[in-house]
Amino acid sequence: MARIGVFICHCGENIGATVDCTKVAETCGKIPGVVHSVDYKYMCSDPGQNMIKDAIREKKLNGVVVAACSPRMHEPTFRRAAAEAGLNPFLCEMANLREHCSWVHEKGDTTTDKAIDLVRILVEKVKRNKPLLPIKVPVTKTALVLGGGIAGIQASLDIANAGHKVILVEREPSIGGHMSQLSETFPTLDCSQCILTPRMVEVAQHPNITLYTYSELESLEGFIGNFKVKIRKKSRSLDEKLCTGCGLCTTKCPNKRIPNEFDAGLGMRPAIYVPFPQAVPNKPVIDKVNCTYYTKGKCKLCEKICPRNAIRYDQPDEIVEAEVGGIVIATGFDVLNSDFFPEYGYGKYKDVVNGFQFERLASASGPTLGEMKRPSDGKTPETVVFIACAGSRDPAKGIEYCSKICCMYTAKHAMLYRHKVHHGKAYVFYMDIRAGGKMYEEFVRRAIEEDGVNYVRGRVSRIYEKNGKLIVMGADTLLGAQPVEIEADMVVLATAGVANDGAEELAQKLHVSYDAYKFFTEAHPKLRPVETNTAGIFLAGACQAPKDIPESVAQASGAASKVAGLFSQDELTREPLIAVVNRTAPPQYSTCVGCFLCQTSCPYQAIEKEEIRTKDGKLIKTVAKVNPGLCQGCGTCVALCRSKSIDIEGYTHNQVYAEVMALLNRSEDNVNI
Amino acid sequence: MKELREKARDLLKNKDVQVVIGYGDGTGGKPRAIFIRDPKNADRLIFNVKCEQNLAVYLMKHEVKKLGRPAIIATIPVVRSIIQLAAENQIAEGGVVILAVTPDGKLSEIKTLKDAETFVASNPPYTRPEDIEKLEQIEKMTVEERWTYWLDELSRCFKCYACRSGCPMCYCERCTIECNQPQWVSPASHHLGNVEWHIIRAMHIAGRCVNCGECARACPLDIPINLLTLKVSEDIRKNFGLTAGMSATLEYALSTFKTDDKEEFIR
Amino acid sequence: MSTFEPKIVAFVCNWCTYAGADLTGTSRIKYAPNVRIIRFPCTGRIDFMLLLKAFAEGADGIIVSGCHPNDCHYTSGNFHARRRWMVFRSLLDFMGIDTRRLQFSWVSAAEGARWAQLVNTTVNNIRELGPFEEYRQLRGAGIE
Amino acid sequence: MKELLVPCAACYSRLCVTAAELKENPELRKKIAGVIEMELECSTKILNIIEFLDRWVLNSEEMKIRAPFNHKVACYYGCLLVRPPKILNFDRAEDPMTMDKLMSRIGAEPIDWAFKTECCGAGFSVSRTDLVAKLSGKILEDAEDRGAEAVIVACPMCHSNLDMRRAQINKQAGRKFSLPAIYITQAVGSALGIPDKKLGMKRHFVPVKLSMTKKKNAPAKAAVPAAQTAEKQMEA
Repeated sequence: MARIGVFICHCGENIGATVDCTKVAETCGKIPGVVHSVDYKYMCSDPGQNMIKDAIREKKLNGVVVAACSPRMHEPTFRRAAAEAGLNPFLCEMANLREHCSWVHEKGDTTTDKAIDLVRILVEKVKRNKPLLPIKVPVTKTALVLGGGIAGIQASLDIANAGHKVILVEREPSIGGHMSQLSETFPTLDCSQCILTPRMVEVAQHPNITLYTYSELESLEGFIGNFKVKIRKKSRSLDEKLCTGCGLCTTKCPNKRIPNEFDAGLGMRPAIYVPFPQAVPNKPVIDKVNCTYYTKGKCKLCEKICPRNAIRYDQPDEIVEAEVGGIVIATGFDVLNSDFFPEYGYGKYKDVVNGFQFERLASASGPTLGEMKRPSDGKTPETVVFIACAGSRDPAKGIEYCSKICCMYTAKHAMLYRHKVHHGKAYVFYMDIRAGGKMYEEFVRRAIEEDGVNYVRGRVSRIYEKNGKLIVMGADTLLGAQPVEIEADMVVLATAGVANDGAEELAQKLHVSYDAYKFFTEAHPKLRPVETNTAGIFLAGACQAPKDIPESVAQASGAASKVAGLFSQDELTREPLIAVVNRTAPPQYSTCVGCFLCQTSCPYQAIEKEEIRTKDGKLIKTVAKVNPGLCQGCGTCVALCRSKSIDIEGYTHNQVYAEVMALLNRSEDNVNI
Repeated sequence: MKELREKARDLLKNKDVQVVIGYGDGTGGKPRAIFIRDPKNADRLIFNVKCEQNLAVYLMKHEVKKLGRPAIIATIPVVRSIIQLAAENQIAEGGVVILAVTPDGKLSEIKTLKDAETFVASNPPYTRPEDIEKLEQIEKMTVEERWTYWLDELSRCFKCYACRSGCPMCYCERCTIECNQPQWVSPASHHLGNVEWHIIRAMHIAGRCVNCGECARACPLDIPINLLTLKVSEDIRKNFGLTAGMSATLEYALSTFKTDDKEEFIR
Repeated sequence: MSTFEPKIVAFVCNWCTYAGADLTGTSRIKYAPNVRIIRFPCTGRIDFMLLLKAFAEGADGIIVSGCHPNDCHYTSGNFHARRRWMVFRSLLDFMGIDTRRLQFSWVSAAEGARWAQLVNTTVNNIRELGPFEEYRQLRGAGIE
Repeated sequence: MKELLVPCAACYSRLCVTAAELKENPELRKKIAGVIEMELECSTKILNIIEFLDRWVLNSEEMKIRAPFNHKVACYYGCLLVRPPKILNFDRAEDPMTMDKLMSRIGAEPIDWAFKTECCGAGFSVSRTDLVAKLSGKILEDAEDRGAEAVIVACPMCHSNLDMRRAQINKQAGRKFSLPAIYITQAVGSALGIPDKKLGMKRHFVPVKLSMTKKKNAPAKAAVPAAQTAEKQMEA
């Protein structure tokens, strides 16, 4: 038996001035099931809330309708009040008399009548409300971080230091990512390795962090707080426990002429190798494609030389399974393959290099040990041309967006070059200089004014080799597009930053969305920048868009704090307004016939198959089941289900049907509502 | 026909199937569905042009399911119904032996869904020209004319639900019609109830109907209700390029989408 | 029929159009009082039977509105709804039901003015069309 | 008429652009149709000389390479054969390769050089011959410096500039460029065994001295019938 209380709020003049609240209260008092109906100046005020609480207690109300402002404003307030008076908060509903009535209509009977209708709708709804308990989902307090670049490292350390377990997965043999390749970093020009390697070591030694290098995510199941992951540990062809990282094997490997990925192809490495001296872990890996043993079936020199007998040619990949509660994606970015500006001759001319290659040339740990020597003949380049926007902001050839970091690193490159070759000439061709950021503009000015880098505003149309020089043909748009021709010894292309390869596959494994450029998309471009649309999965660093180091680190810490927040409770509570597949008495068990046409309608893959079996395990029928952890309560499946076997709490068939009926079904007044 | 009977006999003899669903002589020269369980009775099977009932409906009935693994005499629409039912997880791979008969009387035994798909692919969907004609005729009418036309037609409906029982796609254990909490459709067969029922039916069959026309044949009052489902199927084919009963892994038109689905009425 | 004031029922999603209507309020934009809003989590939740019921129970016109494509709070509820309405609307038209009484729209949380305008135009259109008697009177009709 | 062969790069570019314009602008199409008093379909496929040779000459059965054109050549496409890329999409705008491939097929050795698509100054070939000399000079310079024996052109305008204006070019460049400019059909024809005379090799301002060197290591007698068909094909 319904005992509904109706509370009409004047909201001062806001409602009272246009709606006859007293009349509304009187009329609604007559609605069957309403046992208490009053109006008051400010329902959200303490006295107002107390009115509600008292009425709930004294009149033993089992439903409350507060007719005031928008529920998007005060629903939480009044539901809390109801709860404090011992009424299940979900038995309290709001009628929107302010935004949807008094503020948008003139004073008068029709407006008051509308107000009455709006209350009536909610009264009929609340009669059919059920007490609901918030859903509690257990949380596995272990985080999975994908990608061991600076973003992944930062996120892992922050989460680990917050006292939670972290599993860090890195595709390459060592963590460190692109940052470990950089020479110096803008705008301070401090050495990248010097600030990064301590963090790498910290990760390796942190008791809360389990590190899987040379590994990739195999599969992901489950939902926020309760993910199940499989990780593929690719075979290093060596027993990591035995290996001490002495490096003897790498010195003895006969095949030493393999382009070194870490040096962006400028240096060479053996088939069994450690990517770089400060690698974490400092254990070699055999590159099976180039290893003589794997290709020709003989050699085994490394095995013979290894003092610990750690080499294992037949070592298989290993699949590690783990349960995690939250996931941070930090898989980083890549640079656009430049061979698609044939006119720049990248790949054709040795001395046309991309940003990463220049970083290696400038780096003390690089193939030239930091001395400025050009790849072709090792001579010191007297003139170097830097080309910004080599692919970025170029719909015709490259990509439409701005890669953001190039302006800064190009300025840095030019500066580094001038610092190393004092008499050398540096030219930068640019479209615009985008140096937004703390100390950034100042940095670029320094390059121009103190280090005498020549900035030419214009694009380069062609580069060609002519008796040992690279002829760079461009235009200076600030001098009326006057043609510029520069005889350079080396050209550096600031190639566009793009999504890492495999980003798409990963996104599909994780059920997170990605944009046209394969960058992962955040849940909201402004207000939820580190979350994805999939609850419990967060973003950090350049896998979401090109970012510089400070930004990546900031976002990583942001993602980490989201994870820490998620882990701060043993169970996470969610609004219980979710879909449910009905269960009925045997022999039916459920009116669901298991057609599973609803499955594809769910944006969250929340609809699963459930087998109903007899005690002795005989299958009776297979029906749909909504996973309460995944369901976000959109109700698309509810409207789709033919047999009405799915319903959604808070917007049940009974409730919405009653709302429609309450509103109309009064054939006596077809005229003048 | 001889071939058909032998096939049925063998299947039953070798215990490949426990029952053969087919056509037999009915009253007034009209064929009716028969269920052969004893090889001796295989000769009671017949097949002729009059045999157009969609037998797939029986695959969904508990009474038939009880009998064991069935073989079914299937015209093209029946094969498509079976494929659609498989797409809706109602028929398992190998759950039924299909004795498909093409319009030119060619018999072929289909054991797997893959083969069934190839069969329908090579025997494309067919809609009776008279239905198409009628459809276009109605589309040409003015809204008012259509309204009076359908009211007149549907006024004869007395909610016997023969259309539902005849349709292989209406296998829900509880039809919306039987929901009374809330009462979505009033059970009385007044105009409103009739209109609502037939809209619901068309919407629930949408994207799943193979246009076998059984609903209309089943209707004791000859209401051309198959036109409603035909119209919906046509819309879905035109708008989303989807046809039911062609693939056992078919995407269901109303639970999938394209971000660029074209419509011109949402403003 | 000079005094005829149409009854409009609006089925809207909570995240875009409901919030949009809130904005209309906070911006104090006036519109016709004939409309009654019923709130849904998402357009994907709106059952076509509800629209029929609304007509049967006396609605002269119906507004169905949610998030613009690609803006759905649940990423794709509105896309599913769009397909459903494409089929449903065409079926009604085929059965001779005047689909001008059924106004579908996308109104975002930022489009307060658009909401007011949508309601006003719909109210005017329906006022032109007059009360939806032909459907309403089906109730109880046809029983001999 | 389904296909139109346009041996001049400038005309080719213009025609393609016009066709594209008309295709997407029905208004304009109506207007033009009115002016020329005939219907416009714009369905005609426009072929440049390279596409034509590739499709009709070197892929046809009876076309046998009888005297490989074994010379180092600089394939000069000129500025108009590949521009505007959006409309023509005939080859990579900045580094086209079709002519290079075609040349290797007739036995030549295309060099890798930088002026493939630079402008020869054709636009000024009458008004500002000094500019023509300057621009064409750069082209010849790079070609010769990289060891090309001849520049192969696919545009009569480029041809005339690089050949006819050679004296002025040499004057301006202050050096004597000896490498001839050869129109692509001449090179192909020669490879197919058509005698130089027929190919007009003798009528250049810059004498074509290639033939002698070549005929040595080429088969003694050229198969005449094939040659004839070849001519037919090209006149077609």
